[in-house]
Amino acid sequence: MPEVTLVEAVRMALSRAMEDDERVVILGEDVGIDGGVFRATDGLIQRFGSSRVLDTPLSEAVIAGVAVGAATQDLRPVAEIQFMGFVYPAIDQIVNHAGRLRTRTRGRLTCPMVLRAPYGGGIHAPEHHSESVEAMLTHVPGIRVVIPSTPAKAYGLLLAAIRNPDPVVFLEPKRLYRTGKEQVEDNGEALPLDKAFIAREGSDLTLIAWGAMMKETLEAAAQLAEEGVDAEVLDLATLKPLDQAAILASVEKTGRAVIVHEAALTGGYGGEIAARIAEHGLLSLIAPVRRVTGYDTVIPLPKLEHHYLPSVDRVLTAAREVMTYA
Amino acid sequence: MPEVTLVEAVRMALSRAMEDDERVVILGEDVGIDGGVFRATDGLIQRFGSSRVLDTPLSEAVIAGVAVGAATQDLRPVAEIQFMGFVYPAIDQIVNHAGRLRTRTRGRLTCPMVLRAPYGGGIHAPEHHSESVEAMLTHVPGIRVVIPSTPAKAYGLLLAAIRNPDPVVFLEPKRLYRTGKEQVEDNGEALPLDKAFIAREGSDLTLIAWGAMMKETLEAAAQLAEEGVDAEVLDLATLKPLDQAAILASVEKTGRAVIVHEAALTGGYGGEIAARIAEHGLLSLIAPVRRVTGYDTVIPLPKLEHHYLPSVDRVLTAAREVMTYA
Amino acid sequence: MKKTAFTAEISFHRYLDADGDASSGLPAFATKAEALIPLYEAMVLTRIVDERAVAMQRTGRLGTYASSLGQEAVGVGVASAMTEDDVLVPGFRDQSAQLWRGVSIVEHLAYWGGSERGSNFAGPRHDLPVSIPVGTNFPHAAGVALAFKRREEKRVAVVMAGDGATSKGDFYEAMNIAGVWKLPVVFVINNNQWAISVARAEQTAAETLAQKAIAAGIPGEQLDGNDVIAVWDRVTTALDRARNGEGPTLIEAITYRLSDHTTADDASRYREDDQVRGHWKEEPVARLRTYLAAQKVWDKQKEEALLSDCRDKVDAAMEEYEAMLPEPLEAIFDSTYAEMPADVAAQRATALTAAGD
Amino acid sequence: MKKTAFTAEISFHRYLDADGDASSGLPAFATKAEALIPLYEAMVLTRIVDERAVAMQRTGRLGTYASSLGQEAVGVGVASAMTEDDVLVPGFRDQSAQLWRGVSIVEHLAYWGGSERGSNFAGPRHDLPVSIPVGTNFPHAAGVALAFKRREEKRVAVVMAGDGATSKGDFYEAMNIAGVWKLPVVFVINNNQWAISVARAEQTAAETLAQKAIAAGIPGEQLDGNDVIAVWDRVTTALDRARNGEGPTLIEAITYRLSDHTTADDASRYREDDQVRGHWKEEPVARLRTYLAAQKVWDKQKEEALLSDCRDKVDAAMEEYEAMLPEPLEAIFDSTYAEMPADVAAQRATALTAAGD
Ligand SMILES: Cc1ncc(C[n+]2csc(CCOP(=O)(O)OP(=O)(O)O)c2C)c(N)n1
Ligand SMILES: Cc1ncc(C[n+]2csc(CCOP(=O)(O)OP(=O)(O)O)c2C)c(N)n1
Ligand SMILES: [Mg+2]
Ligand SMILES: [Mg+2]
Repeated sequence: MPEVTLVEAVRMALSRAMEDDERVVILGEDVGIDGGVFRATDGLIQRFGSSRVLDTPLSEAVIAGVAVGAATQDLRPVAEIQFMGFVYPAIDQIVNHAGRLRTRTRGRLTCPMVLRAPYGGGIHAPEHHSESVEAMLTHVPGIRVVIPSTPAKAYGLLLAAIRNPDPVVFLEPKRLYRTGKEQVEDNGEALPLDKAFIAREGSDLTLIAWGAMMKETLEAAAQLAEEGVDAEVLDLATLKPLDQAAILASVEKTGRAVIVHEAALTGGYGGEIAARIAEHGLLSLIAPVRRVTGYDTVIPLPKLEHHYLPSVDRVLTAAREVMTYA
Repeated sequence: MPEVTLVEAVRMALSRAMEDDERVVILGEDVGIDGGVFRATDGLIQRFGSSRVLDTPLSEAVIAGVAVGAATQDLRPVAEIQFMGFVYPAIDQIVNHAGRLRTRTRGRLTCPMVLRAPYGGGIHAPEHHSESVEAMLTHVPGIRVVIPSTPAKAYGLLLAAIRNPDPVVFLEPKRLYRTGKEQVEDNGEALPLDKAFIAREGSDLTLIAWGAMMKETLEAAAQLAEEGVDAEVLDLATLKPLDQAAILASVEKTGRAVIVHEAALTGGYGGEIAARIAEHGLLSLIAPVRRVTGYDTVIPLPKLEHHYLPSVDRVLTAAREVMTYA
Repeated sequence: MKKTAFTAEISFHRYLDADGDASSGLPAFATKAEALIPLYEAMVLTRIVDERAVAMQRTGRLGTYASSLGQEAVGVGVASAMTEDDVLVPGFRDQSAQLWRGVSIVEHLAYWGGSERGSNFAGPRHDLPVSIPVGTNFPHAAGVALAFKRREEKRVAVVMAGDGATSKGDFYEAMNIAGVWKLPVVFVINNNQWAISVARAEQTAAETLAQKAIAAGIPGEQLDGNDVIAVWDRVTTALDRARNGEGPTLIEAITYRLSDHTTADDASRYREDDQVRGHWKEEPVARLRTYLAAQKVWDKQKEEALLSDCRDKVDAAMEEYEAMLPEPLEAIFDSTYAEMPADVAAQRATALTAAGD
Repeated sequence: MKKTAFTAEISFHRYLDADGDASSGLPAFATKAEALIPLYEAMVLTRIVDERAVAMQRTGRLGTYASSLGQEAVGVGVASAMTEDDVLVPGFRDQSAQLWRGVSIVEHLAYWGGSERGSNFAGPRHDLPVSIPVGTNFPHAAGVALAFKRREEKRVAVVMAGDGATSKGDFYEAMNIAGVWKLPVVFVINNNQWAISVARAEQTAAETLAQKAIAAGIPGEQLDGNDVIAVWDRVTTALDRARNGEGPTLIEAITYRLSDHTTADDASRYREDDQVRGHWKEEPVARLRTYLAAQKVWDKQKEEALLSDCRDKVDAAMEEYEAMLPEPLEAIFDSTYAEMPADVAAQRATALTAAGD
């Protein structure tokens, strides 16, 4: 079993999907000979040819729109947006077409496409290269929003996304692209697209996170264990549809929840999760639901970025605080 | 004092702002001789000339981008997007530029612009003409998101928006454009852009809504009064920045909250509000926080639309249910 | 040093002039006048559908409606040049093309009457439905064409939109990618001179819309969109090019929007009746009728038979439309996803309860 | 009937060829060779700034950096043709223009070093900062120009971007609105043949980028972007047109990206060294130096003095940059809004606590 990084796992899933299904095509800026600016598509054009791995002109709106059109005619396009900060021109197609095609034609046409984009901060990138606006997309009916946090999840979830008959936005935590390796078997097995994963079992409080923030969250949990606090950690993985049952089951057990995301607080997806708990899990709550998030400011350029991204310490502060309720 | 409809109040505010400040210009599709498809700008081109009221080509991205550019050079553009369903191509400029200019230049350049758009369903409109995706915008740092629910609020809030030194997205409940009249004095007085309004005082539960949904919400409150339940109704008006203090004060008093919005549930702004309550008002909560919202589906075409939009009955059901907790 | 780096020319095509005169010559397919009769009939049918639909809207039986009055030749010319296997990617005023291709009048009314079922049409199942967000359908056509190219199928995507739509970035981006990838697409612009209240001259400083093709390095041309023969002929040429792997073409069909923008519009606010009256002299139906009559393949009797046949068809469709049972509210939920997520299922249950089921 | 509806021609301009030969004639401003010296000096300064910046990035003292190696003539030609009152709307590789206009080297380094303070520059306070999202700055230029037009100021907005940027809808939409509103804008495209790994020919089927102007009905032209005289001259003409109310112009300056896309890129993955070597023969600095030397206004001594002066400037700037105190973390919050909302204030307090203040 090969030891791979997250970005290698993405590539492995792409290869496998292309191998398995002739209808899968990849399109985006620099996905061809360059192999993608993060090398997620490295080697694919050599292997599958330029009729299946397509360098596009620099136009995000048309990348998404071409994927929609192609998906209606039995291709399985996997479109790449180079950085999430450039996804906005693609949103029109995602909301107004990709997410609606099935229901507006009552199933006559469908839109089995994947829109991949690396997201998030912490890599000392230039302006507009550190955004995480997953929450904007979770509000869009008819689509799925998926964010892996480990190589194995990247592989299994991306395979599932490509095979899914509906549009999936697949956001990759670029900060974790190469930070760790994991054994991932290229066995073609997909993971479910509606389940959260329990990354750590525990009984005292529930930490909920996804993507890159899993790192800080798990570190916080380890630290808490040393302090005698047994945290359960949920990796949401699929944000939409939300695995409400998993969240409620955990909070029922622990009575306390802290949600961690790097996007801005207001209108962030943490709100949705806290709301589900406040609606359906209120009676099991011992403590207020805390969110540890980015601030309601633009994510700063590298010199100040570390103050913005939720740190292990900030997660710990929130966790310790909710532990004061009993 | 003239009795005016909501759309007339919008026009009154636009006229007043243009009268008061030479820098105010209006741009958008059909805002000129046609006076806007809802007549919000009727008569303005005749009064202020075509150098201040500009019909644009059919291009939402450039409408927003031109407004950004003009705002950096001391104009006060008020840009209209004809329907909220067509706002998506403008989002790039709102997120990547309008909301960031001040902070990314550390105050050197600013972006005092308003982006107006009619939003919401219930007018038996064609496809893509009934969206309310305010939540997507509330997540954007650096901007304000404002939604009036009455003629007087439309007048005062729009004046405030135009005078505000930062970008404001101003969403108008088109279902209420002509449904009621109210005396509004054209006195140039703006309303605050960070305050929720108590539309009805009460002590038993808090109903929170904005825009068009204020109608059903207030009707529900009236009905509840007949049932002996004294509901307080908050009109959020300014969604971003959120008047958290007003929400918490009310919930502290009532111990119960029901949030009403017509946008889809998941990722809707109701999540943010419920989260604030779950975080800062948990101890005063007697009952779960309920959300009465549109569903996580595309808003249906007119034949089924009434099943989608929250009805007075659905608000009542939720309100009665939270009243069972004591 | 100054030298010429590039030159371009845009041509304009017409066979049948406003007086129904075709003396400047005809393409082969049109030399037998009978061949034009189906096109004529389809144009008349569309006109009657539009007329009735507008009337239905006025009496509350239909939603906002966009008539294609005066522009029937564009869609009929385009659709009749296509094969069934080709894919139509229509805008919202292309009922003449959709009806030709097999969308039924009932389905058309259902859509504009406010039911998604209208987009689940029996016509070519692979055609895209009406696209309301202006310009967003151009990229779809490129995507559809990519699928054809990938599978080496000799099929073409044909996308239709208005003059206003040419101002959208989507239009340009789609032409550009289709150009560089040599995709089998035909871009058809119905330049009816108006985008709601915005006149063609306020939409762009470009002298023609066809020249916008030059930006993408693809061929563009202009034709008289009131001449169904020119539309058929030039679209056929463009389809052939596309089918032969020679890439996309942009076609600007010049027409005039004789009606209001939609039933929600009042065009008298922004344009002179005189202008409209002038354009009535150029409309496509009368000129073709004049020609057919001159060719002795059409007469008053045939005209009356056609009108009554069209009216019957539309009457029958209206009846069928009005007799349609409402969809159950479950329809809101049932095709949102292939596999219904738990949240949607729960909300479906809520909705059923709220509706008292 | 077929007739010609429209014709267009795109011209190409050059004064100084790759060998430094200007024998085909020079515009008036350049006839005195001394006048070119400031342009030469600015180009050399930019080159040295870039060289040092790349080195700083390699040693972790700067973030990802986009060198303008080989394209210095474009920005210098553009900026030197502008007045201070005009507004520059730069892309992310237009440091040569920004430095000319007054952005300091320290500010430039601060920005690419990861501090927003770099965009709060002392250079023209009305200039826009670097724009990273490709194409999004085109509409800004139209907006800036709208402000000038509204106030009847004789000022011009000049926007710069790359060949890749011409594929964005924003480019087209902005040219189109500028055309129809006759806005005082000059659109300058630095066609350096590459958009990261995507070669010019894969970006569009258009033979020239200048011809994209035709889609907006505005003038477009191509020039040798390695010839600072051609850049200065043609931009000056376009600025004059704009100032005289004649509307926008598109200028395509042909150059070559001699460096990697940025320090994060490895161009050897997608292009042959041979191609790059070939283009070194056409680069703008050497050809101007050759010309100035031939005109006897430049020599080895001057060159050495210039180089050492530039290095001193850059050294001093680097020192100043490295000595900059970090901004307090409050800066994240303090200019998000003119008036700080309660939420932001609360979060500011949280952040201060988290940082242990
Ligand atoms: C993106 C978008 N913006 C605005 C609208 C509202 N709208 C509907 S039709 C129309 C004008 C379209 O003009 P044109 O493209 O010329 O088509 P026509 O109506 O003349 O057929 C506008 C502005 C829309 N549907 N989509
Ligand atoms: C909208 C957008 N998409 C993608 C990127 C990532 N990106 C940065 S530069 C670049 C290529 C730009 O090419 P070009 O416009 O030719 O400018 P050059 O880099 O050659 O100066 C890309 C794709 C971006 N910055 N913005
Ligand atoms: Mg039109
Ligand atoms: Mg380039």
